[in-house]
Amino acid sequence: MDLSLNDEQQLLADSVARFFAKTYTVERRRALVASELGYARENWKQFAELGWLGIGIPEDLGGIGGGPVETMIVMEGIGRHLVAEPYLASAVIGGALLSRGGNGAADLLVDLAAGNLTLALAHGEPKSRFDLAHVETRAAREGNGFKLTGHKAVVQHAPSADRLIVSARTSGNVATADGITLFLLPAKTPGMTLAPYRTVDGLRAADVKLDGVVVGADQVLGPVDGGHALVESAVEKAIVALSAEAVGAMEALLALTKEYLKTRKQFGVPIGSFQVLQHRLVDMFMALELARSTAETASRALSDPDPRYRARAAAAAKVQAGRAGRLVAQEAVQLHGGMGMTDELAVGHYFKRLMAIDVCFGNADWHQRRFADLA
Amino acid sequence: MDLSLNDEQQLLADSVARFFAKTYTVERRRALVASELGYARENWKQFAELGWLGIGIPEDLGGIGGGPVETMIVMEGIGRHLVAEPYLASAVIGGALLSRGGNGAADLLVDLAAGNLTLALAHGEPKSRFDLAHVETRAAREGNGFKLTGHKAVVQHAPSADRLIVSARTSGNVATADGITLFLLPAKTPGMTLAPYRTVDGLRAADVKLDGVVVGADQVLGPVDGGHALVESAVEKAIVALSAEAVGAMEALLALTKEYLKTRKQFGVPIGSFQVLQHRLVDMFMALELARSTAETASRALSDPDPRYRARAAAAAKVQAGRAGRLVAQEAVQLHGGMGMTDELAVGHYFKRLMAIDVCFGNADWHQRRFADLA
Amino acid sequence: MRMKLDAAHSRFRDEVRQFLDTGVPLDLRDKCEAGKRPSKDDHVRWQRVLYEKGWMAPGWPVEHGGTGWTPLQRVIFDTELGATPAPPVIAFGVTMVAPVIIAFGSDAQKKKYLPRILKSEDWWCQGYSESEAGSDLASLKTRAMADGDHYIVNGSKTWTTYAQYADMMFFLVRTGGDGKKQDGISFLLMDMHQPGVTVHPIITMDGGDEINSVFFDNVRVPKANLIGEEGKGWTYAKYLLAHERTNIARVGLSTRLLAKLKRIAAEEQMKGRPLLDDPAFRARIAAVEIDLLALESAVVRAVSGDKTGKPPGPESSMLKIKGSLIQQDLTELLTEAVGAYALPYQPEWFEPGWNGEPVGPDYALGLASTYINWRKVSIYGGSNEIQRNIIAKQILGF
Amino acid sequence: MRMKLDAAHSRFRDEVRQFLDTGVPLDLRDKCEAGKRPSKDDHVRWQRVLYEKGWMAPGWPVEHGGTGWTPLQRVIFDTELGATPAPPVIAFGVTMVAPVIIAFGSDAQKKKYLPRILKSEDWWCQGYSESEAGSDLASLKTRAMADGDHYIVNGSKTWTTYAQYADMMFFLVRTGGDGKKQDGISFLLMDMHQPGVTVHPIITMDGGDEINSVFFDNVRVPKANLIGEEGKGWTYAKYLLAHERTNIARVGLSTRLLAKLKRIAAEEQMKGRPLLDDPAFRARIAAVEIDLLALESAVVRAVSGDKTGKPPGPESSMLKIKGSLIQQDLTELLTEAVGAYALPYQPEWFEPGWNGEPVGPDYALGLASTYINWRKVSIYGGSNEIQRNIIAKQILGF
Repeated sequence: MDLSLNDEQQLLADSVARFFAKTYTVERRRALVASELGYARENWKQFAELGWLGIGIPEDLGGIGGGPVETMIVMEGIGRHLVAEPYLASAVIGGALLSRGGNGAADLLVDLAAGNLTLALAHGEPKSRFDLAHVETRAAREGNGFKLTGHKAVVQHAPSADRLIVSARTSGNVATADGITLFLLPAKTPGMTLAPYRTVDGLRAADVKLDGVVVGADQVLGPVDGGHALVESAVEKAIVALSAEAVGAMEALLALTKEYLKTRKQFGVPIGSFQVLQHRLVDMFMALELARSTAETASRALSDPDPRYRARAAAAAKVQAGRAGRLVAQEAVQLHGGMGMTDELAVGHYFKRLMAIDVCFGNADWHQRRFADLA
Repeated sequence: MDLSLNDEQQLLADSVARFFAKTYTVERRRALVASELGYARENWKQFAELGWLGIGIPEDLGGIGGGPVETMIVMEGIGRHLVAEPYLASAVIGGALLSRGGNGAADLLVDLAAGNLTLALAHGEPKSRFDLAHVETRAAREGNGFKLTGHKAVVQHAPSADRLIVSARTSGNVATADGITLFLLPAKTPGMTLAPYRTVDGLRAADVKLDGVVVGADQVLGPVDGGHALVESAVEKAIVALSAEAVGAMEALLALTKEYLKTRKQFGVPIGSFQVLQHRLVDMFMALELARSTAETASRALSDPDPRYRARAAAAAKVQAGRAGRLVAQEAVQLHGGMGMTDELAVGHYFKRLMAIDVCFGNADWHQRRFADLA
Repeated sequence: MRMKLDAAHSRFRDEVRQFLDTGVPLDLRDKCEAGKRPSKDDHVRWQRVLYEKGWMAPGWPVEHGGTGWTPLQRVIFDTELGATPAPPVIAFGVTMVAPVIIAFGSDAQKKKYLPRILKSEDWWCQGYSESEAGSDLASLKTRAMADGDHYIVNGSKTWTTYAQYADMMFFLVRTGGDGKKQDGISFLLMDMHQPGVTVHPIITMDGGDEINSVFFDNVRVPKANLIGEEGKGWTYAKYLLAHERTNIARVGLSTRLLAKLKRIAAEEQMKGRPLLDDPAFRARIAAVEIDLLALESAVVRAVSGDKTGKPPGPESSMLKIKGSLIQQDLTELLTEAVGAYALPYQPEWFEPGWNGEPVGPDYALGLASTYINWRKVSIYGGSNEIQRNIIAKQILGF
Repeated sequence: MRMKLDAAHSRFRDEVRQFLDTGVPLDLRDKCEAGKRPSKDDHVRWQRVLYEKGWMAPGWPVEHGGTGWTPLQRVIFDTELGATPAPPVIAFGVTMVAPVIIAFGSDAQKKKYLPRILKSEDWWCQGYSESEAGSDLASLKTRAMADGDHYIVNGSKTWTTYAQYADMMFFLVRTGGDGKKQDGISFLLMDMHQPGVTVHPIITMDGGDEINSVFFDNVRVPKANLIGEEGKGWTYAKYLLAHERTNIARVGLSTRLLAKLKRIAAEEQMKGRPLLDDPAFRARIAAVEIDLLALESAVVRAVSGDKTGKPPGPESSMLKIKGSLIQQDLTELLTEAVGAYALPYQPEWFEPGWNGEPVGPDYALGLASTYINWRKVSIYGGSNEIQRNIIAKQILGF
């Protein structure tokens, strides 16, 4: 049992490192997130060419057939460089949902892998608070199709997505897992309006309002009433991927902070000569390494047949990522002093992304409780 | 509003400091707790002569009529010197219960203040877990009196007490506040058996079994079915007193640890020259000072007419004492290294007493929850 | 929960509360309740209300416009003021430079500056930090060369809060060279509206622009603007730092944040019940509330016996550390309380006059910005690491 | 939850578990389940069972009695062994001195000592620490003077676990004087049963007597008992320390403590419901369980790719720190779980042969002693502060 990367994975890791080192500086990132789109279409095309968008997609559907470890490798790189492209939303979550979405959806995987389709999952609602079973949006039967009414909250990367995957209740009560159905809606669907905005980490999201949106039966993704399982499985992959992203971001922060402590002088010496600050960095290092180990275990667990093992490992990884991410980010700012508070340094940008990672799909407290309840 | 001590209180504090400095060294304490009784009767007589046993008892009943601040002063001294005499059990808790126990009980206050009576409260039970309303022990009507059957757990200072104050259920369900009655039982009551033992802190306790103990109506303390309010009020005083004791113990530990850091040399320098250890001591200092402030606020709050304010302040003090006590004790041992682990040094004895203080009448988690629920 | 006071101070607190409840102009109160940023004019308007009431400068000697309150009364006032949704009183004039002017300034300086500070006619800023010096304040490099009855100042300052609004700056500057680095530092006052003074905003990671770098290019400062003696600036700076720490615990602000947290947690739902009823979240709120009670007790304890108003000692470092940690806990819990709505970032919403539609519940707006911005409180005014050094040295004797 | 392994290692783990489930003599298993202290004989009995199975010294080269397992297999074995209620294998012989003898000892030493260690015929103890030296191990003062083909040893050692049982001690001693303090230290083996060796128990704060001071008064040690070269003892000691850290994380023990904690929390009642259902306590258990999964992942990750069995690097300091913190969290939670029954102290109960009636539930006995005793794990073998220094220096490059 060798947990080090195999040759193909090492090649992937090298290509990830090389590509982002070339394309992503703090300055380039700043320009990207300030742009209309919020990321670079050229980068996205490159992602496709490098095969990253096809990870997890079978080869006969245009993918490269990799698995969670490959996703982890890409996500760590994304974390390390604060990458703004919608990889998580489209390739990880979108890919997972399309893969289980039935025949029509499978065709779209080819587009996804080729970089011709971006996706966003519109599932969370103003009152759902991370509870995947809480869906108030209604899909009423209308002829052969449905009519969707509701409000989807903080849909990440929605403003740039070509299609939205929208969940709505076809039966059941507000908070039951049964009775949720997924629908695939083009961005410009009549009756669907997006209120786009930036999120604290510089990325994009939107609240999505559905005001009697008429959809055909062919727009259903996966089984009617059976959407919860699809979302749960996709979110499981998403939180593991986010944990890997957090690891990359923490790694970058640790390196920046170490460098700062070694070069910044006060009282005539590098501040890194103060034992107190060294030990604080040691605690950051330990938090990072333990979060890394958990993210790796969770990534490998995603291939495990036992759903409880998968779910607990994923929850554990998210808890570690959330807590370690906050600790590392807060300490990195503190150890940088006033400079850490500025927009100029990269430190604050990592801080904000790590905060957002903790919030996405449930924070550390939330997943700690799930971990306990899944016992 | 002057929170410093008034002249009488300062005199009391001086006499406490003087008396314990004279009577309590680590070695003397070691011998005391190893003795048959577990403490010194001479000391107890002195407590009486110094008026400490009469704090909180009206002057016409042999007391000195002091209040919670005076209790706090004595308890801090007790904590500072790891005093083994049953001051909390007899003077604080026993005194509080007798004061509200009606006419017959009031006479006993004279004995208590004079040092001729020691008491122990037998209330907690194997399954009660700090819940003061949880009483399974039954008091069945029997003629004019009652017949008591049940099991009281970890009754502190019971082995040396002249009388036990035993709670039992005269009506209501296992966990209702109503229906609890207090009884005053001489130590040698037929049908009552004590299984005495030491507790981790070197003090004494016993589990008390009541096997059809027949008591007269004149042994009822306070109103029938109304014992819960008495116990609640006495325990409120007890947890504030324990918080003050914790402050004294932490003070002693801080002083010992500071001294150790300044004198113990390693790598050619006093270990206190390492900034990391200095900052750890600073955190101990802060925990102590914040616990001290809370204990003082809670002591003064005991005189407040608002029961919710009293209860919340007391709970807050116990939470601070429990958490700060663990932190300070654990860090004191850690900073003493191997020496801190030995029975020879006083450090470990303070460690154990602070642990016991956290457990007594509900630990930090318990009172934090109460604090929240009392909002 | 708040600590209870004795009858006399309770009455005083009630009096203060009563005024603050009704004294804040309604539009300002609404703005601050909503977490919006007050404008310069808002600050000044509110400070003039306090001035009219005679409460602008409680800590000053009565002859200059102070209230004659005891230290505990001042703590009570500061706490209630902090708990009030109103623009914060800008400290640079009234509680920072003024005590220095009162203690060490000339009569002319007192006469000139104190009334204007009292009436908020000058907005002051502070020129202490320099980018190279950091926590090692005394290694500052900005220099003032004598030139007749003026100094010519060259160099720069940084982390200067509200320099963009400021009419005046007090600053530390090197007027002598040799000896210990603390020697040769002087304390000067500068008119910000003059050639050679350039203010550059520093954008902070929350997107704010309230701090600045200030550059001096041959700026002429009259020698009449020297406080006390040349070369004694370090002494005055230390005096100021001691005074600055009076309200360092910020119990009032934390009280307000705590109340907001409970309000939001009662509103937010978790699995169909109020988040406030979730035992885990409830425990975290209780933990910080208990810490806050401890802090308030420590603050009151520190001043209750003091009738002299002596500047607080090194124990104020503890209040600063604990106060900052509590504020940071609260701002963090607030973002956690609102779930995914912690993420939208709509800075425009905080600007005066913006009328767009906010995303999510009103109360969620700006919570993330505050959380991010509030990381500063354990850094500025002497970082928590520096405060721990002070305690280790001055209290524990290392 | 435990980390899953690949099919091959899963099978290996099952095999190990199967043996451990049935291999421990029942009386020993009961004793250890109950938290009672195993006697010297108990330890030896269990170690002989392992010897019979061929699993006494997995880490040794096969020719000396090792198993030939990969590092990961050894980690799996150590973890399962730690999770088993059985007397802990005493490390001083098999995992501490033996690797040094194998690496640096003479053929005669190997032939003499290794088989006896394998069969638990000698009980070893360690003579490293001295009371003055503390964490500064190299400043030791015990001295060995050459006298013909012997050394004459004078001085003392402290914190010597199980010296009272020991037949042999390996120890560090000063044979030379000048130069760096690490120079002039030699690594010797001593027969404990000889004149001049005195063992004094040190009572620990939990009431235990497993550690000792050992005094040497002109003790004669044959030069044949010198390991390697005179003056190179520090090198061998560092080699040993690196090896000692292999199982430093003690995932197995923590796994067992966690299972016990859940069992007890399911049994204990809080307001009429199992304590395990109390969300606050449940959250604390989950937090430590998640940390333990992280630690186990880190341990497996550290050795999974290693086929060479090289001694672990400085990253083992992290495993030591985190492992100790998890053990301490668990032992503390265990005492909290039993409420007031954490308080009774009945050390007699742990002694072989005592038949008195315990107070409170059986499972509560000894929890407090363990909590108290377990404060040692962040102190011994290089305190957590020393481990942080190692990480700062060797990994972070300060």
